[in-house]
Parts: sequence; C-alpha cells; structure tokens
Amino acid sequence: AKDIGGGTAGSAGQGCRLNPPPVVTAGGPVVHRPGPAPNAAAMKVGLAFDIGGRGDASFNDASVAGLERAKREMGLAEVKELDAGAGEPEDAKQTRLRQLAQEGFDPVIAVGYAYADALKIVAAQFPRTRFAIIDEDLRGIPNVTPLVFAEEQGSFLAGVIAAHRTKTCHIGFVGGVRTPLIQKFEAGYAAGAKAAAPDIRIDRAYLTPAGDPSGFQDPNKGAEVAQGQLDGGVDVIYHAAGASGKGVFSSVKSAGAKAIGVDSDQYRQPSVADYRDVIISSMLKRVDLAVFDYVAAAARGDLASVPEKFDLSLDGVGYSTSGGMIDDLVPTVDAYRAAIATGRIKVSDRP
Amino acid sequence: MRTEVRTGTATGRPQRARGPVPGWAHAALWVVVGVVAVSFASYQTGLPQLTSSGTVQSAVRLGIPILLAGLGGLWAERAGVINIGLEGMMILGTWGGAWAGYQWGPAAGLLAAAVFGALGGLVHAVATVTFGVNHIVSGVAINLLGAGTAKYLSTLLFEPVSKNPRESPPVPKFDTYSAQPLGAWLHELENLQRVGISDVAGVLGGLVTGVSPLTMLAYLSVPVSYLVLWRSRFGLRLRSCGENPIAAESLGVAVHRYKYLAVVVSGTLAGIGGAALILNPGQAGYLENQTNNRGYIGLAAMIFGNWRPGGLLGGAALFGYSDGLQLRSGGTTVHALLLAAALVLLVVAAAQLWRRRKLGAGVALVAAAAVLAVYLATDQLPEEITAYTPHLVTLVVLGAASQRLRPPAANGLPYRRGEQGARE
Amino acid sequence: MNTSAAAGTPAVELSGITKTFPGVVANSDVNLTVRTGEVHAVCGENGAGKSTLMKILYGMQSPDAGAVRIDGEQVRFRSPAEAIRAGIGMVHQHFMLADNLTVLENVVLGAERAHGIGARARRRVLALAEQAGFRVRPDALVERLGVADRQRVEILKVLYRGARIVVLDEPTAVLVPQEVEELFTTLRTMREQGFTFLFISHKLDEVLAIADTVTVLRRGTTVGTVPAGEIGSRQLAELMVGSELPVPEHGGATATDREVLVVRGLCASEKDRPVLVDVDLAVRAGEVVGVAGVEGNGQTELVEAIMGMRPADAGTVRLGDRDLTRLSTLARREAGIGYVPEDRHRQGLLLDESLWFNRILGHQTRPPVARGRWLDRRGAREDTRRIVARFDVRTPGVDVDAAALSGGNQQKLVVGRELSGDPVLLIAAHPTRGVDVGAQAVIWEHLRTARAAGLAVLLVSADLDELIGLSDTIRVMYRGRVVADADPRTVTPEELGAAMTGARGGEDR
Amino acid sequence: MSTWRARLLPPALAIAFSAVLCAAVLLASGADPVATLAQLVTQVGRGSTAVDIVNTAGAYYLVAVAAAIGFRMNLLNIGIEGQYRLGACAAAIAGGAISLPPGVHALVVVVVGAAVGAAWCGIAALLKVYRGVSEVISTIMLNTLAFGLIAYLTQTFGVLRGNTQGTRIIPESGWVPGIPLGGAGTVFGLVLLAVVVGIGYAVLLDRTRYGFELRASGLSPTAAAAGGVNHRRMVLSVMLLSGAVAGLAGLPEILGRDHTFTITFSAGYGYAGLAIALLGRNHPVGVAFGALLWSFLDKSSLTLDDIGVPREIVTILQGTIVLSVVVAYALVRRRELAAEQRRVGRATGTAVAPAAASTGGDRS
Ligand SMILES: Nc1ncnc2c1ncn2[C@@H]1O[C@H](COP(=O)(O)OP(=O)(O)OP(=O)(O)O)[C@@H](O)[C@H]1O
Ligand SMILES: Nc1ncnc2c1ncn2[C@@H]1O[C@H](COP(=O)(O)OP(=O)(O)OP(=O)(O)O)[C@@H](O)[C@H]1O
Ligand SMILES: [Mg+2]
Ligand SMILES: [Mg+2]
Repeated sequence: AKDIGGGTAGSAGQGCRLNPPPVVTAGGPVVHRPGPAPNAAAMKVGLAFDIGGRGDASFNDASVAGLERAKREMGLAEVKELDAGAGEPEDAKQTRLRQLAQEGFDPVIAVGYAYADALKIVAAQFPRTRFAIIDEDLRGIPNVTPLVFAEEQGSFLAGVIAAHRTKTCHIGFVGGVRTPLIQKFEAGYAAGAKAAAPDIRIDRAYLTPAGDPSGFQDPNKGAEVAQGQLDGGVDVIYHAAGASGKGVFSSVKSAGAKAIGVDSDQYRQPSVADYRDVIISSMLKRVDLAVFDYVAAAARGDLASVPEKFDLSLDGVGYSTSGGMIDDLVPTVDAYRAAIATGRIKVSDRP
Repeated sequence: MRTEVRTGTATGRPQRARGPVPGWAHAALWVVVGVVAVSFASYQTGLPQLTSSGTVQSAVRLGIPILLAGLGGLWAERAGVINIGLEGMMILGTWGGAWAGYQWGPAAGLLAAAVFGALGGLVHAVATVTFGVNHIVSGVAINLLGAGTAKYLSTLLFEPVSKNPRESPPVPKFDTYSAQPLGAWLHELENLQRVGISDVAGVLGGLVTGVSPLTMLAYLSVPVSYLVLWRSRFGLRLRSCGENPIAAESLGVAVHRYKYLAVVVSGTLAGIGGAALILNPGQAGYLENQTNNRGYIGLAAMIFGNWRPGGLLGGAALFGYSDGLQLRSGGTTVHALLLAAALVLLVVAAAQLWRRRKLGAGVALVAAAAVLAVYLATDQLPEEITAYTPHLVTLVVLGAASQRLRPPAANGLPYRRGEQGARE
Repeated sequence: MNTSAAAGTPAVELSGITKTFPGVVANSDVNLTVRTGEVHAVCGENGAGKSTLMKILYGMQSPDAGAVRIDGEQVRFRSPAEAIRAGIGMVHQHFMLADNLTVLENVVLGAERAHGIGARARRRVLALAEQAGFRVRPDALVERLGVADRQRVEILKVLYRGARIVVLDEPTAVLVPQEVEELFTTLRTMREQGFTFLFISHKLDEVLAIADTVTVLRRGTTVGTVPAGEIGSRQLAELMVGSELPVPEHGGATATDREVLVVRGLCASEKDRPVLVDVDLAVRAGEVVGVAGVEGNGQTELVEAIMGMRPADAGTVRLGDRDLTRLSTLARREAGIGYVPEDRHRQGLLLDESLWFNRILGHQTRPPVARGRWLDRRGAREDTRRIVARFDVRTPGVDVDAAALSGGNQQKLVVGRELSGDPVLLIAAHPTRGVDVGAQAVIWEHLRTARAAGLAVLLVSADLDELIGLSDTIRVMYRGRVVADADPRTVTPEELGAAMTGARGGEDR
Repeated sequence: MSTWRARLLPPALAIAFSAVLCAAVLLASGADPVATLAQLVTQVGRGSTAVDIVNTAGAYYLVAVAAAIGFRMNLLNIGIEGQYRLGACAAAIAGGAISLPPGVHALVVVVVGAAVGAAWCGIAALLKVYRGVSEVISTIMLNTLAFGLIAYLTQTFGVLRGNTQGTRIIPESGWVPGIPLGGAGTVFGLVLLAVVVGIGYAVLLDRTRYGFELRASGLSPTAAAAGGVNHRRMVLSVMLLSGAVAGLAGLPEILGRDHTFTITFSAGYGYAGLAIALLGRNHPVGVAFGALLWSFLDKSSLTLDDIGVPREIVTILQGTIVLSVVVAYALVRRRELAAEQRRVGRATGTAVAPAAASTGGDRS
C-alpha cells in the first residue's frame, strides 16, 4: 500500500506544565540606531566567505543581504565576494584576505570564525585597511572589528516556542557539528525550554564531533537523527545543522511534527520550500543587520559605534513569525525577549 | 603468465569442495544468531530501539547506497577490475540524478544517475582495460575527476537556479509503499513488546514498510546479481574474466568486452547508489560532499561479504544498522550493542570449539570477555567513538574474518589481449 | 628430406606462415600439412616457434603473412572462437583453467550455447569423459585437482566444443610415464574415432611413440617433415638443433662422506593439511641428490621448508654443523645455500629490473654486490658481466631488463647468480624446465663442474632423464613423504614413474 | 639513453592533453582558456602566493613521499589523510604540554608527529600482516576513525579560543623559525624537512639494502621471498615508514605558523599525496615537481573567482592529469620494453649463429 504522509507523533499528550511568561515593566527592547544612512559611494567592500559560501541560505547569504541593502541605501560602489573551499589550509584564507586588501577593498569582511587566525596576520600587514570578522570575538587589533551575536539569546526564544508547542512535553535539538558555536545554540534552546516548562525533556544530538565538518553537509544523517528523536516521542525539533537541516525538516514533516529553523527565516527559504508548513518559526541571527551597521559605521568613520555584541536588545538575534503558526505565542515570546533584553534573564552560552 | 599447475594437496586427491551445510544455510544461521543476540541485549537493557522497526528502516535507508555501491564493486571485481573509483561514480550519480530529477521527476533522475555513473565506469574501463593502467591508480583519478566534474557542473547549472553552487534545487522524491496488511500486523506485534516476537516483528516490519521503488530496486538487485553472475552463461563468462582471463580468451570469450560491460554496470550501480542519496524520501537534493566516502564503504562491504552478493548484503546491513542505531539513539544503544557483540563472540567461540580449533575458540572467548568487561565497566561510550561505530565494526569484523576471504584470482591484474606467452 | 604426406584433403594446411614479435621472428615461412586422422608431432628447440604456430592456427594470434587451410578451405581466424567453430581445439602448454571455478564451469565456459550451463551440460560432460575413457567430478573446484586431472579437464574442454582437430602443446611435460601412457591410450582411442592431433613435445621418444608424422622447426622455420617410423630420436635431435642431442651424463662419482645438508623428521602443513610428513634427507659434498615425484606431492614444499620460506611444524634442517631450523631465508642463503627456484618468472627474477639489479637478489648482504647496509652498484655490475660471460647469457649488456631476455638466457642468469658466492649447497628446482637444449647443456655442465668441486646439490625435477642423468641418488616423494630411494645407475624411468604414483615402493625400501 | 625521454615525455604529454581538455571544457562553458591560464600564472607573482606554493608543496611532498614509499611496494596507503592529521594533532598536544630548550623542543614535536603517524598506519599494517585485511579498506576506515580520535583529543587536551577548539599553544621554544621574505610571506623552516626526507628517500631506495629489498618486494613478492626478503617484515616496516613520513606533513604549518592544532586544520593533503606520487612516478625528483605543480594549481586557482571562472576547473585538471599521466606511462613503458626486446634480439641475433653450431655438452 502506498504511504500517504501523516504520522502519529504529536497526537498524544496535552503538553507541558507551563510557567507564566515574565512580567516586564520596562516595555519592549530599546533599539537605538545611529542617525540616517551615510553616503558610501566611494567605498569598495570585500567579502571573504566561509565554507558554504554564497547560497548557503545562512550567514554567508545574510552578509550579502547586508551589503545589498548598503548598496541600496548608501550607494555602496563595489562589492567583491571570494569563496572558500572545504578543508582548505590556513594560507588559502590569508591569501583571500590579502588579495582583497591588496586590490584596495576597504573594509574587508571575513565571514566566519575560521578566519580568526588568518585575520590576525593579514590585518597586521595591512594596517590601513579596516577588517571585520563575523562570529569571532577578536579584540585588541586596532583595525579589526568583531561582529558577534548572542545566539544563545535567540535560541532561548526558540526553546520557549518549542516548549509551548510540544504536546508530548518532549523536544529535540539537532546540531550539525559539536563546535562551541553550535553549543551556544543548544545551551540557549535548552535554557529557554526549561524556563518555560521546567519538566520538559530535551533530546540533544550532534551529527558529527568537532573537526568532522561533514555534519553540516549530510542531510541523510540529519534525517535519521531527527527520525530517532521523533520515534522517541519528540514532537518539536530545533536544528542548527546547516545543510543537514533539510533532512531534519523532511523527517519532521513525514512525522507530522514541528520544526524550528535557524539563522535566517527558513519559512521563506526556497531550498526548503517543500517543508515550510512544518517550520513554525526560525531563530534569526541578523548577520545582514550587523554587516549593514558595520558598513555604515565605516562610512561615517565611526567604528567605535559598532556594538560589542549583536544581541536581543539590538535586534541582532530574534525569531520569525512567517507562516503565522505562532501568532498566538507572540506576546509570551516577546515577554521573554524583553526580560532578556533588559537583563532580567541571563542566558548562559555553555550547555 | 602464471598458470599454476600445483594442486597444493599433498595427497593429490581431490577434496570435497564444501562441508555438509550449504553456504546459504550457514549464512542464515549466522543471521539468526545475530538477531537472537540483539534481541537478548534489547531485553536485558530494556532498549526496544535495538530491534525497533524504525531502526531497521534507518538501517535500510543508510544501507541502500552502500549496498548499491558494493554491488557495483562486486560486478567490476568479479570481472577482475578493482574499482576504487566507486566514490567518484557515486558523486557523478548524485549530480546526474539531481539534475534530471529536478527537471523531469524522480524516474528521470534515476535514469540519469545510472547514465552518469556508467560514464564514470566507462572512463575507468578505458583506462584499466584498454590502456592497462593500474586499477587503483585509475580509481583514485576517477574519484578526483568525479568530484571535480560534479562541482564544476553544479556551479554552472545549479547555481543559477538554486543560488548556491554547492546545492541543487529541490528534487522531487519517490513515493513510498508498504506491504499492507502485513506491515500493520507486524507493527501491532512489535508494539506488544514481547521478547523475541516483537524483535522479529520489528525487524521484518522495518523491511516492508516505507519502501520506495528505488529501495525495491536495490533489494532486487541482490538476487538478480546473484542469478546473473552465478546462474547464467553471461555471468560465467564474466566471472571467468576475473578468475583467469587468458583461459577465458582461449575459449573465445571476448574478455575486453566483458570487462568493459562489467565496469560499466559497476558504474551504473554506483550511480544508482548515488541516486539513493537524493531520490529517496527524506533526502535532500544534490549537495557537495554528500557521498561522504560511502563508495569506499561499499567496497569494504563487498570485501566483508567475500565478493558474494549475500555476504555483501550482510555487510551493508551491518553498516546501515550500526550507523542507524548510533544516529537515532546515540551512545546508550551502541553501548547495549556491546552486550550483543559479546554474545555473538561466545557463539563464535563455541563454533570454533566444535570444529576443534582451540586457538580460535580461545581468542574468541577472550574477546568476548573483554567486550563484556567494557560493557559492565562503562555505561556510555564517548560520542567521538560512537559516531564512527560502523567503521569500527567493519574494521574489527574484517580483522576477525578476512583470512577466509577469497577474492577473484585475477582481480586487479593487468590483462592484454594475446599477451600470454610473451614472457615464456 | 621433405616428404609430402598429403593423401586426400589434408585436415590442416599451413603455408608460408610468418610472424614477428618485437625483436624476434617467431615464425618465418613455415609450412605444415596435417592429414586427417593422424597424430602429427611438431618438434623444435625452445623458442623455435611451435607454440606461436599453434596459436596462429587456433586464432589467438594472427600471422603477418601466410595462409591457413582447414579441410582444404582457406580461413582467417580473428579469434579462438572462430577457430573453435571451425572444429579446432587446443590444450595449452600452460593449463588454461580458472582455479576457482568448477570442472563443469571450466568445460562449458565459452561453449554455453551448446548445452547451457546446467544439468544438460553436466550429462554431456560425463558422457564425453566416458567416451574418452576417464572419470570426472563436474562439481569439484579445479584448484583441488592434480595435474593429470587438470589435463583431462583440458581435453574435455576441447571435446565439448566438438573439435575434430586437437592441438596438444607439450601435454606430457608435467606427467609421469604412467600418466603419459594413459594419455596416449586416450589419444589412440580418439584417433580411431577420427580425431586429428597436433602434438608438441620436447621428449623425442614420446614423439616417436605416438606420432605418425613429425615436423621439425628450427628458429622459426620448418626444416623437415618425416614419417615417424623412418627416423630415430638421434636423427630427430640433429634435425632440431643441427647437432647431436645433449644427454645429461653422470661423469663419475665425486661424492664425499661429508654431509652438507641433513634434514630430519621435517613436517609441514598448509591450513591443517599435512604437506610434508616426516621427511629425512641428507646431501653430501660433491653429491647430487635427485628428488622425484608427481607435481603436488611435496617437492615444492620440501624445497620451501629447507629454504625457510615455509614454516616447519617439526623436524630439523642442518647445514654442516649449523642448525638452520629457526633461521630466516636470508640467513640460510648467507650460510651457503644457493637456490634456483622452480618458476624463474615468479620466484627467480625481477622482470622489470636490469640484470645487475637481479644479480643482487638473494645476495643483498654480501660482497661483491653489497657492503654492509649499502649496495655496491659497481660491484654488482661487474659481477653480472662475469656471469654473462661465463654462463653465455646472450644479452647486449647488463642494463637491459630481465624481461627482455629469452627464457633460456634468463635461466642461465639465475643459475649463474646462485652459483656465485661459493655456496656449499645448491637447491635446484627444475633448473632446465622450459629451457632449450643449448641452455640446458650449459646449465648441466655448470652443475657438474660445481659438483666436482665439492658442491652438494639437491635437484628437484620432473624431467626423469635429467634426474637419472645427473643424480648420484634419487629419493621419491609421494603424498608428502619420501617413499622410496632409487639408484640412478639401474633405475628406468618407468620404474621411477611407478614409485612416484605410489603404485609400488622403490628398490631400497 | 632514452630513459630521460621515458621519464619526461609522459608527464609532458599528460599535462598538455589535460590542458587541452580543460580548455575545451572552459570554452564550452563560455570562459576564455588563455585568460584563465594567464590569470593562474600571474597570480604566482602576487602577494604571498609564491611562498604559499612553496610551503604547501613542502607538505604535499611529504605526503606524496609517504604514498610513494607504499606504492613502491604495491601498498596503497589511503590512510595518509588520517595519519598526517592525527600526527599533527598529537604533536601539537605534546608540544604544548612540554617545555624544553629551543631545538630540542621542536625535535621532540617532530618525533611525536612521526611516531603517531607511524602508529596509526601500524594498525593497518598489523591487520594486513597478521589478519590479511586489505590495507586499502583498513586505512579508509582508519581515516574516518582519525576524525573521531582527533575530536576526542582536542576536546580532552585542548582549549577553547574564541569559537575554535584547539590544542594548547606551543611555547616559543618549540617553534621553527622560517625564512621571512617580507611582504611575500615566510617560507616555513620545516620545508627543509621535506628536502631532507626527499634526499633520504632517494638514498634509501637507490643505495641501501633496505631500499633494494623494498623495491624487490614491490616488483615481485614471490621473487623477493625466494631471495630472502621477509615480506611480512617489509610490509610492516614500509607501512610504518610511510605513516611516519605522513605524520610529518602537518608539522611545517604547526611549528612554523599556527603553533597549535585546531579542528579547522587543513584537510585533504592525504588524497593529494596519492595523486602527486602517481604524477611523479614515485621518483624523488618527479614527486617534487608534482608537488610544486599541484601546489601551484591549488594556490593560483584561488584567483579564478576574480575572473568568474569556477575554481573546480582546477580539480578537473588535476584529475585528468593523473589519469592521462598514468596512461602515458603505460604506453611509453610498453613501447620501451618492445624496443628493448628488439635491441636484445638484434644483439643476440648475431651471437646465435656461431653458438648454434657448437651446441652440445662441450661448452662450459
Ligand atoms: N607474445 C609474444 N611477444 C613477444 N615475443 C613472443 C611472444 N610469443 C612468443 N614470443 C617469442 O617468439 C619466439 C617463439 O616462441 P614460441 O613460444 O612459439 O616457442 P616454442 O617453440 O613454443 O618454445 P617452447 O619450447 O619454449 O614452448 C620466442 O623467442 C618467444 O620469446
Ligand atoms: N573433477 C574431476 N575431473 C577429472 N578427473 C577427476 C575429477 N575428480 C576425480 N577425478 C579422477 O577420478 C578418479 C577418482 O577420484 P575420486 O576422487 O572420485 O576418488 P578416489 O579415487 O576413490 O579417491 P581415494 O583415493 O580417496 O579413494 C581419480 O583418478 C581422479 O583423478
Ligand atoms: Mg615456450
Ligand atoms: Mg611452446
């Protein structure tokens, strides 16, 4: 007989005993943006991608989006992107940065923490060029600006959403590779879920241990891991597994459960359009915003105004509501969000 | 040329080829031992996942690409051509499958994957059969070439659509089918959670539910390969090329043609194995590096299976099972697997003892004790190790069993038409 | 001397056949006519072009010039398949069997169209075997068969394809006299049934015993065709080599009392199966001890065990005062053993390397080719030149690859190498197998000289004439045991053959 | 006399053939092959590319020699990938944990790298020698297992710096200074290690008894055995040697630049090594050229993005070069052997006539 989708997961149980959302007195988060966009017509920005490169529907693409906006709003003259290869040696990264600096691009944005070491060397060689690095808190080099995010805070909200949407009081997390960065996602997610529902069970799994990058590139494994969690009673899964996330979505869909996307608004992402009806929300990491802000600051010559960390209070991270599947939850989630933004809830970045 | 004329027997007396138990019964016996061991472990540890239909379905999904790649290896090596280029052919298959699949549907994707894999096989055949290049060398080159070509083509053809040079646009998948009402009945049995019965029901249930046409094709290709290679004239000729091509040629077998055919079929199967990574439900489209060494693992499964389809099936199943288990339920079940392993080792020891091989029995017994000790002393294995359970299992099993393996006699040897006697 | 043998349409007519390989003219203007229903022998030295001619007839090689006529009709085979269709079958000098396939599979391979590969084929094979007068087990793996059985399989293959004209390329090389006689019985039976045979052998008495007509090739061309009844083996030999046939002659006893090699109670096994059982053996200085035995009765294993290439389960091997039992092959060689292996291509030479590089093999720890851990390349070259000169190795220099030499010259190089470095014991396994009479004579002469100088020699050979001619004493092996001793001065090949097949014990036991 | 032709002709033919093929591919996809080539060549002069080529060629040379040592004996060590990464990881851990005088410190690190590489390969060697497991399969499995082990080691002995998990920084006493060329970058000091290994490899193969036994075993294990070469011991020692050399390959980068092993450490050298060894015909000098060519293609290809040509064309180029070079070698080798046989035939043809007349027992 032909299988016609639809599973049994999610039909059982009434969900968790939920904590009430925190009461926030000071209202919503305060986002303050520096004045109107400056003119950047004389600027040439270089972009060095991390593995995954353009089209990853994740932070590489988000950084491009930031520059696109800069072009529109600030008249940015020229953007050049250079792509990285998998497992490439350190000097390839240096060459890429050097090449951009030498060709007169300023600022040069290194997308991804993998550039940290290369940047230390190249930045010293080009003291007059301004560099930025995404995802690595690289301090103490005058011409390098780190653009980092509070992933754990965004993931906290994902955890809250999951806790409110589970019927089995059992949720899952699927990480691609067990790196410190991905563990921040896990930590925030678990903390959020626990905050909203103290009794909740959380299954956490990584596809590969640190150092084996294939965990971000293997949807089949993603599907199996998710399937395992679903069979074990999980009915909401949050993933931070790059391209392997596709596999997670597909398992979730065939089990009739729910998923939370990561980095960008995955509901609107064409490559996973097949699964959009199970993507109830996505944790947003606004690399685009950070890049735009950085370019604007550079155009103004005021790099000191770039925030130390793009967190909830700066809208550097957040969550999406596309698809309207969590509209009823927005007040609750926003309450948590305000509590974090105002510092009433502190989210740890270690699981 | 090296025609051996030695019998190897001191007695000069022809000995009987096989024991009293036919090979297939032997294999079936071991399957039973395995299932019993695993259900015992499942009972002892209270982990139904060990034999749940879900785990078995995972094993099937993960095992199919390996099975197909292994069958590809089998075809080539039975004709005497080592095919380490399976990985490259598989990559070509994934690209071809995605490219045709996203435009014209899964059936076209399957066809294109087969064709692309076959092209890879053809290159290998030209290099090894026509030009006499070392088979492994050619295979390494084909792996490079396959990866490079797929990357290049996807930058060229996928990027405009998917906006990502490493990824294809979404590819439609095959539908899945289940054998009803058998599947439902097995599912009920499984849910009873009775010792033994539920385990068997889980395993069988996993095999007959959620099957896609591609999976059926893979299932079928095992007996078909057996029938074609061992029960048909074509297969006899093909195998003779792997055993003694000069003899085959002297009997009018067009050795080159059979080798070509075998390697092309090999590539085709590897290509279909690639398609299994993208056209089965739950899988993404083409993605750079998604084959992730499955071609090599297929080769390992084939060696593991002693260059026979049945054994190869066992190898792929073992690999898929241990991978599925560790992916789905992580460290605890892999830990429980240690118990099953200890049990199997005990049976091995008993079997060795029965055949009066004291040394073998001793080694197996010590190994069983060691595994059991690890099981009792720990309650979880480090994730860095469990993530590679299948690889470890393959290595250990090969280490234990590979001495009895029997590759085709002329496997990997260069062969040229009319060359015999050139050095006599 | 050319007698025309044609009466009626000849079964095979080869005219003006010419075939060259790089550097060699294998056949030049060969003419051969074979009557229907006769056994036609083709004789000639090694490399005279016999096999090449037969392969041309069988479609495995295509001639550069010349015509092939079968039953009067001109044909041009492009593959064995076409020759088979024309009724030609060939049993090759080296068996063409796939070890890992069964007897049945080997027989039906390539001829599946006739009766499939199943029960019908099996019945047909059994019937054919009966017709030819022997028994087979269709489902046995070929690797488990002895030499004679393998040959039966080869003959079955030919019959199964319905061949009327059968080429037998040196079918007797590996058989003992009794087996040869059985083969000849089969051939005679089949000749009566109308088969035509082309029969190649180096053993001239065999040729004269079975053949109706003999054609002699010398260096690629036909030098004559004579009815077998009208010629003796001496004349035949002269035809072949242009001079008298060399016989291994004994040349007087030189044996001393000093035991060089002493083997006691040697046992060895392969995968739980005994291959050597309690072998005792002694070779004294200046003595040649011959080991006779049907292939596969433990001679190979004995040599390997003495050389340390095969672990012994029990027993001792002593060289002079030294106990070698636990030593490695290299240490045994260093202790003074020279070793001419039975298969020069597999064990004697590195075909893709130069002659001087090959000179080092087995001597890599000793002057003149090595100094300590370092090679002495100059020394190796010089000593190779010495061997080339002394052993008449025909080569343009010592830098050519071993593969470029002909078999006889390769073997002379191997023997020369193994006699270098003053060995006290030489183990020679089939030292002249597949070597032409010229090279054979050189090798025999050197063995004899070395023996006279006090060398102890353990000689394993399938060539009973060689064994009888060279040995001071002969030990017969059967099923891994030494079952009999024979005195080469009195024993006949037939008696030896009987002992080798276990039919009865030798004279001394 | 014709041997230099036999050595140089095949790679030249192969590179030319592959270049033509890739040019065709480029044309078909609408790019300009000439401009592509020009871009590749001019890139060498830019920035630190030339130095990077040399540095990476050093590492490539080491892995290729490791592969070549195995190939010489018909052993296919696919596990170089795992061996060099594991060697580098272990060496970095050891280097970060100890403190010794300069020079000695680095030496210890180098020895640890080699030892660990050898040990990892040794597993495959033992399995092959004692259990008959094909080294092809076992080394593939060991490559994957090396991933897990490295992850485990960097977790257990490592530290977290920013987002990168890595081993402890090696103290300055363990660094190996490079040759600074200013803006063009710094040539790693340990590139010299590659040179030393290369010379050692050449001497070993050509001049020593061990090298002789190695070559003999590779050409014909049966003949070598009859000649007193212990095949098992050779397999074991050659695999250990190959693993040891592989274990060195990551060290120039670690001791010369990174001073730590991070989980993002360069990957893929092992597979490149196999290809380079084939390209260079396992010959010490040939492999050096192969390594430089490979490295040049890798490094220069980084610039292809600049002119909008997909960088993967270089991977295709590399694949076709390897395939066509082996085909070319096979063809040339065949021609050479035939020519030699002809030569022997000619030379002995003249010698046969008088000798044939005196055939018999009267010659000694
Ligand atoms: N394929 C080949 N390539 C090159 N040379 C060859 C080839 N086959 C045979 N030869 C050469 O041709 C000559 C004739 O060889 P052939 O095998 O026909 O001799 P033969 O009479 O059968 O010798 P033997 O008594 O050793 O069997 C020899 O010099 C041999 O080296
Ligand atoms: N597959 C076969 N093909 C050709 N000949 C065979 C085959 N099997 C057996 N023979 C021959 O048939 C004869 C009978 O051999 P078989 O092994 O059947 O038993 P046997 O002689 O009774 O053995 P034993 O000596 O143990 O009593 C032998 O001469 C053997 O050489
Ligand atoms: Mg011959
Ligand atoms: Mg011959």
